[in-house]
Amino acid sequence: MLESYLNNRLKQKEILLMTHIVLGYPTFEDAFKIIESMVSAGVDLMELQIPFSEPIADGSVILHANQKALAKGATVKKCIDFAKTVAETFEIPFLFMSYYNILFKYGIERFVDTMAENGLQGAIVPDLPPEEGKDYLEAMDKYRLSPVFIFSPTTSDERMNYLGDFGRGFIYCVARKGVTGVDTDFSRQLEDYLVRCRSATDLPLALGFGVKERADIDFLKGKVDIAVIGSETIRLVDKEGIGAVGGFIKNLR
Amino acid sequence: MLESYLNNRLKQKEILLMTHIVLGYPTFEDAFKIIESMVSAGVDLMELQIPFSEPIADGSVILHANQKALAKGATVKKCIDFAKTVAETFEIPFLFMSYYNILFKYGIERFVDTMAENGLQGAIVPDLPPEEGKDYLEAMDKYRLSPVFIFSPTTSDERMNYLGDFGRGFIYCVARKGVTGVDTDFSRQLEDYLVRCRSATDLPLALGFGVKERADIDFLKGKVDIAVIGSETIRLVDKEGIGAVGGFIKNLR
Amino acid sequence: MKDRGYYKKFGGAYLPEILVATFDELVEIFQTAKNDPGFWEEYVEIMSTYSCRPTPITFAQNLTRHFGGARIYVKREDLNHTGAHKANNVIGQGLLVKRMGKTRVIAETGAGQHGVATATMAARFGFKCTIYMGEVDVQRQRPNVFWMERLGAEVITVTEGTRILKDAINESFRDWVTHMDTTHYVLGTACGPHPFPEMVSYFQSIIGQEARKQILEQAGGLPARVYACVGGGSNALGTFNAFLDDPVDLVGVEAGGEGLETGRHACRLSSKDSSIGVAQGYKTYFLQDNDGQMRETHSVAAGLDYVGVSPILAQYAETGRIRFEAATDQEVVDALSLTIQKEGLIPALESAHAFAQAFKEAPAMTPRDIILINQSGRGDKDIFTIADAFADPKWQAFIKEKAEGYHA
Amino acid sequence: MKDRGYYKKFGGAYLPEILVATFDELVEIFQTAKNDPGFWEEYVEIMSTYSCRPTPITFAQNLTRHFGGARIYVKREDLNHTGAHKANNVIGQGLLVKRMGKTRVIAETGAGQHGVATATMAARFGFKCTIYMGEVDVQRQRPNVFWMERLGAEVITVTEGTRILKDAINESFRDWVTHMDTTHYVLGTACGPHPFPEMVSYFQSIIGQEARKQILEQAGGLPARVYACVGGGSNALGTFNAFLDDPVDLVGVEAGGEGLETGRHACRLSSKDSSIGVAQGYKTYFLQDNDGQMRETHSVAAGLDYVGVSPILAQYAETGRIRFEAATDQEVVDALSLTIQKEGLIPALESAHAFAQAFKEAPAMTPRDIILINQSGRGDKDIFTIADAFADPKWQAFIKEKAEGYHA
Ligand SMILES: Cc1ncc(COP(=O)(O)O)c(C=O)c1O
Ligand SMILES: Cc1ncc(COP(=O)(O)O)c(C=O)c1O
Repeated sequence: MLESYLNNRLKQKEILLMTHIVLGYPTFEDAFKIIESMVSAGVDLMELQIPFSEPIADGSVILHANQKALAKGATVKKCIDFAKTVAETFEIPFLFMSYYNILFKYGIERFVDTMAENGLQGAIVPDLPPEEGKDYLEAMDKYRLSPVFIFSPTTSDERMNYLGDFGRGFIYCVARKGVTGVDTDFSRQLEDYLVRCRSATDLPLALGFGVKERADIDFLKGKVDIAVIGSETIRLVDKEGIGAVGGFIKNLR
Repeated sequence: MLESYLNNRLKQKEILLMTHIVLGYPTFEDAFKIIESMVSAGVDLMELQIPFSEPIADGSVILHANQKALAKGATVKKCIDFAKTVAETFEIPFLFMSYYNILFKYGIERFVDTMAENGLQGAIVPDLPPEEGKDYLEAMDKYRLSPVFIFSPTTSDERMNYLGDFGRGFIYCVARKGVTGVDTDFSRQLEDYLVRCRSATDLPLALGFGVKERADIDFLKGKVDIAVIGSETIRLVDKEGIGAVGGFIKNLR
Repeated sequence: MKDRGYYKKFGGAYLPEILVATFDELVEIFQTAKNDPGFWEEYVEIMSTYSCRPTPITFAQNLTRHFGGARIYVKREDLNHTGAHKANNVIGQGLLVKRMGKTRVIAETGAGQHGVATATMAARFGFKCTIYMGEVDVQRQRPNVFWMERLGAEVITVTEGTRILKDAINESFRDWVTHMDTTHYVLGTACGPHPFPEMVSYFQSIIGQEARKQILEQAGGLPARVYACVGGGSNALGTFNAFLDDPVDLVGVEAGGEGLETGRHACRLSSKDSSIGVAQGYKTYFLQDNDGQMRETHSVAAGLDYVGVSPILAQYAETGRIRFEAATDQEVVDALSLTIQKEGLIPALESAHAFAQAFKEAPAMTPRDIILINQSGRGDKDIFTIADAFADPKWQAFIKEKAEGYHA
Repeated sequence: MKDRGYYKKFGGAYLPEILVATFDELVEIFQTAKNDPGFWEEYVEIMSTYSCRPTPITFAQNLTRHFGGARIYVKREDLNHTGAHKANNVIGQGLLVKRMGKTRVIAETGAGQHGVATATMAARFGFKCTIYMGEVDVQRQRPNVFWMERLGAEVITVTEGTRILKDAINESFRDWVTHMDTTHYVLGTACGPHPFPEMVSYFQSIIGQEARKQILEQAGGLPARVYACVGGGSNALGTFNAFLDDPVDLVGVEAGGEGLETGRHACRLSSKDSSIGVAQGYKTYFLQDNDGQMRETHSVAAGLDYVGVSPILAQYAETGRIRFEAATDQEVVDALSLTIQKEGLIPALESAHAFAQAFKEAPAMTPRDIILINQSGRGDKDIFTIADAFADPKWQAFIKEKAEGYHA
């Protein structure tokens, strides 16, 4: 299971790297190549985002990637098939990331079943708090997949405990208010927040939103277990092409 | 006085002709020439309209003549001076026609005094009913000038009597509802109205609004004493130039 | 007509003979209605179900704080159906038209507000309707023309004279002298021959009646000053009437245009440029030359851009009961901008004259003083004028793009 | 948040974690306010002094005669300050913002009506204000953008997605998750995560409360049917709420666009083209494809051009308590035209949907039947759209001329 994989891996590395891509962006072929270079650059796990037309928690970079992927014909089926290939090809764990409607329309149990069958390890659904996620949680449990929940700086201690109870695999801590793709201030304040997160759960902690360079990751060492690179690789692909991804990831650690 | 002049003249002619011009239109010089040809064509009396910026009882032909005369610089003083020359030059009686504000701003007594001095015989002020004209009536009386009042088809018998009491010289009967310059239906209905006018007053009756050809004047013979040609000569001047006026008038009778 | 509608030396009925009978009928119908207690009730009833009377008064708390002087209240005629006090007058006259059994109404319009109001009333009462509007005003107020036409009215562009409000009035009279059997002329303001000044201010007096009661209740006392803009004078009289016997300073605000010193304005009672005269059927102060020819007037607000003024106001100007002031175009645009931002109210450019003057005076007053401003209408209709006054580049770009779409 | 705002299977609060605390606060503030009898009083007080409540109901005598069936009454939300029922909601939420001590508001807008209302409320309450508006709607409703800016609001054109209402909502959420400490998101309709559907319909229920009382008084009985247009559902719920327990047929009218068969419409509850989904924080019927991607919607009325619909309405669609119908763009323009000409009322294009459906049904009813149509707003704001719908050549000529003036 995801959590034990992460804990094992953490015995070898001070901090793990999770990256994120939007399926079908720029194309499925390119996405495959990006994953390939990420994996060979040493990424420890990956989020595969199934594009959605209304990604309210994402900032403009990922939003555009969602829209362009859809415009180019990315369907849920294509994304699932692609994920299957990816999971079969590469060793690291893959998670789906998407908005709840994608699961809901597919049929929740059917979606989770498919995930399990295709070798995915878990899912991040940013607009699904546990209160709304009974069916999802049951299915994830049944298929032994990890539902990843999110902590935010506005989350109370009490609620962190509550979320920690439902989370599996790790907790995704968002570094700050706002959407993805905006700069984060890696500061004392962030540290305090992470201390709060740490004391609320035994699960590994991932930190995302605004992580984009080695200094950020250095800052996070010892504070969280996983650094999440989200928008930054998409920005890189947009600017310098997919060839730049491998070097970028290697340089982070 | 005007009334006795008219009654004398009516002994010689079955119907008299009154024409109308706007002072300063097309120019003062042309206006003079028009008067000249009208008089020599046998017109019996004339209205000289001092242009006003708001001639609410006039239709578009006379309205435009008013506006153009003003635009070319016709002032009240120029009109009065011009009228003086005209009254000195030609034998027939001349009346001023204008809206009340022209008299009011000039000073009513002063205006009437000037009229008398310059040899004008009376005035038609279409927006001044006797109820509002106390000062005017007193001054006209004092200077022995004729205030001409108007009957309309909507005027009751009682009011005709009332107006007849104030009127001097003649009564101006408007042929129909509406403003100047529109066709009139010379019909039985008009005849009935004129019978009402006749029985309301001993003053000579003039009929205006829409008189424009010989047939109209033939119809009016025996019914009124004076036929008034208003807009039609202006229309003629606009279309064919001032040279056409003499022939037109001669042809009417 | 026995009472000829004089207010001291102002007013009267300087009528072409052809209209005398029509006015006699109108005077009689109006007097009968006025004496019939059911009539005012019927009027109030329709105003409160078809329009939104009583319109509220709003405490302008932010403007009050901003100026730190008098407490400012606003009477909200902008909330009337069709967006201005003009509704009061047209509905009132509409009821008289029904009593007279006439089937067609005509009206002049300057700002377009009165035209829209009349066309609306005509639609509602099932009358035919023709609106006369000066060419210059058609340009300034095109949206209103569009709505009048949608309402089923025929809009006739007046290209005579100065092509603004007064010329539209002249053309209306020309129509009326032809069609008075079937047609009533719904004059839009407290001007013109008797009984119009009395009649229009009678219907508009609903504003002040409500406002006086409201301000006593809500502000706990009488206002020290009441402000209203003055075009023809109907909203001013409608507001002031109820306060005439009170120790209240009444302030009528005229269109100062580009400034009194430029001569490009429309101040009849607050400038030395006017003199007494008789036109459009009544005697009052007019902006005219020494010959008695009417002059061009100027205002950013089409509804104030008029040469004459209510004879009733002329009377009060002479007695001193009402004080008259001028606000320039620039002061008005500034006052409008401030009012929008501070209170979320969008006065019509006409109404903004009243605000502008109040803003000049409020700071010198104390919080014990209450002032009441009549917001005679809303400014939505003025978008083309206001956008131009602000020279808004985005608006211009939008219009250009629209135009290109139409060229295609 | 204990009560998660479910209406049968619809509603909920599908929130990004970052907003959970904000929603907890909002739910609490709202519940406390709701339980405080003084709060509703304060709300009614401000609505009756700043806006014009109670808004009247108007008997549409000419339309009634025209159709010869049911007696038609119109609830006049168009007479609200800013011209639509949107005022009710924004003022209500504004009072909550004050209670929360926040200093900035944001809002999405489609027709622009809600944006203007929010910007107005912000000006009045002294809040900073940002409005998100899809690029397509900015094009359709430019005058409203102009007024929002004059009111001091920042208007951000949303160029993402389909560039209409739903995309403006997404952008508003993106702003909110960044600035929720200082900022309240004034959602404009009875959609979105709990407590918005409940809260917005709570404030809008003032419509039906008044209307029920008024129709009993003025028409002497309950209506047989009540019609309201349905965008997000706020004016419909606001109107229907008071009649839920009465034997009254409630009819929600959605945007039929170019016709149901063309797929170019915005019918969530009256077509088979929608299905249940979760987006923008709540569960309801959406116009979406089989993958759950939202589809493009279409309507001549920007305010109805939305993929989702109030979960409360979705519930009543399922229970059958409310009937949902569609009116096409063409039917709507025709109904608008008729209403303007017959009654002198200018409904907003949104509201005209309710009229269109009522007109289809009224002839088959009898004069003993009363019907009530909610006129949610006035159509002035729609002049560019309506002028285009009528393809008015004079308007086009005017715009071209204006544009030339700007080129110079
Ligand atoms: C909103 C508004 N206020 C004021 C006026 C001026 O008219 P009055 O002085 O008769 O109130 C107008 C005239 O069109 C108007 O539209
Ligand atoms: C006048 C008007 N009516 C109706 C609507 C639709 O919204 P709702 O369904 O929430 O009432 C809008 C939305 O902008 C509107 O402006």
